[in-house]
Amino acid sequence: MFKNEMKIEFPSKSQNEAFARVVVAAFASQLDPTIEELSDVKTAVSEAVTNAIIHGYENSSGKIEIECKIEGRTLTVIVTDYGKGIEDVELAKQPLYTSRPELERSGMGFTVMETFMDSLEVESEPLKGTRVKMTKEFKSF
Amino acid sequence: MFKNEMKIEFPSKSQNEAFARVVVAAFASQLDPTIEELSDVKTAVSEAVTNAIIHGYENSSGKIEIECKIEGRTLTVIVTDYGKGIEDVELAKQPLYTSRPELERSGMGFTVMETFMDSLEVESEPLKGTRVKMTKEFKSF
Amino acid sequence: MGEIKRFIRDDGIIKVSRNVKETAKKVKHAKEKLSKQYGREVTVEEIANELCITSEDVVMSLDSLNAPEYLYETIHQ
Ligand SMILES: Nc1ncnc2c1ncn2[C@@H]1O[C@H](COP(=O)(O)OP(=O)(O)O)[C@@H](O)[C@H]1O
Ligand SMILES: Nc1ncnc2c1ncn2[C@@H]1O[C@H](COP(=O)(O)OP(=O)(O)O)[C@@H](O)[C@H]1O
Ligand SMILES: [Mg+2]
Ligand SMILES: [Mg+2]
Repeated sequence: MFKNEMKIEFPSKSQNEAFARVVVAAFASQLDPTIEELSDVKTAVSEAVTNAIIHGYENSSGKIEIECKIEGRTLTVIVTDYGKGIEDVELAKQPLYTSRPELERSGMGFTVMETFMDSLEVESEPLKGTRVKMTKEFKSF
Repeated sequence: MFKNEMKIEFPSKSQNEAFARVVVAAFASQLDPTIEELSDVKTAVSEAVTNAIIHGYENSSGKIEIECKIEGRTLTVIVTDYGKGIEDVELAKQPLYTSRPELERSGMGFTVMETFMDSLEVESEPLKGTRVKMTKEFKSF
Repeated sequence: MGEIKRFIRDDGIIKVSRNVKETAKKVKHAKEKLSKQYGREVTVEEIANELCITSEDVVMSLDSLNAPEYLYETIHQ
């Protein structure tokens, strides 16, 4: 079975969201994805990293980690921050729920991740941080 | 002063050489480089990572790390492996020197890194591993 | 959920390897055109602006034309 993995860390600066997206896309492209599949992964990573920056660290400085794994045709992406954490994960995952309506966020980040990936798991502890694990299986043509 | 940094690790698989090149290029693109500058950095990273894979780990499996830093308009790239190491670094850096002529390598890897980057430092210890540090200053237009 | 996807993206089942190579050709042409125009080397951002794509797309397309075992060539296990 085809296997590969990587782990990257970077500070929670807003310009690193675009960087994170390319890194995961470049890694996923080993699976010979379609534009559509790759765009799904980039969108999901973008939401997870943006959440770490604006909610996890509330725009202060902190470390974000992304682990990626390929096993067969399945990509796993784990985005971790050591920021403020989430009190109630089930509530946070509700479509349209946002704790910061003043930011004009849509409250759809987790919904987007769930839609564009095959699975989503969120683990979080207040003041410890948040770990978002997503998987996606790539079709072959 | 503009600052950013990142650190990535991946196993010493040959397909990760191309991946590493894209990651460093994507990071460096924050400096709004020219295509030529970017291509210089990619070539140097390619040589350092290839060395880690074929010499450091001799195609067995091991971990490769790349740290990148941007300070002002200077990019620093450090490629580390925990493989076999180099007995005599000065000798290894000589143009055309190669310990594995059977591989049809050119012996020009370190020379290429020195040429395409502004500085090169190699630290190595037999059986501990090798650390290659390169810097490059990007012009602005 | 289908609507969210359709709302956010507009591209279909095109292989990335092919698409990246097409971008790479456009990048190459833009680079030649702009460097003639400016009389100097051009930056990634200038090319991105010219082609109305992101700098990341420029970066990802860059070595797809020459490197034989490049990432975007089909890698089958
Ligand atoms: N990494 C995180 N750290 C802390 N809180 C988070 C994190 N990610 C999400 N949240 C919480 O979950 C809520 C919902 O997230 P999301 O669906 O992306 O919507 P939005 O980001 O638009 O608020 C956020 O408003 C925030 O309260
Ligand atoms: N990461 C490394 N680990 C162990 N040995 C290395 C490493 N990098 C370089 N070397 C040694 O230095 C020599 C010269 O490297 P280089 O200039 O890239 O030429 P080449 O790779 O073509 O042999 C190699 O042949 C090898 O003996
Ligand atoms: Mg969000
Ligand atoms: Mg070499």
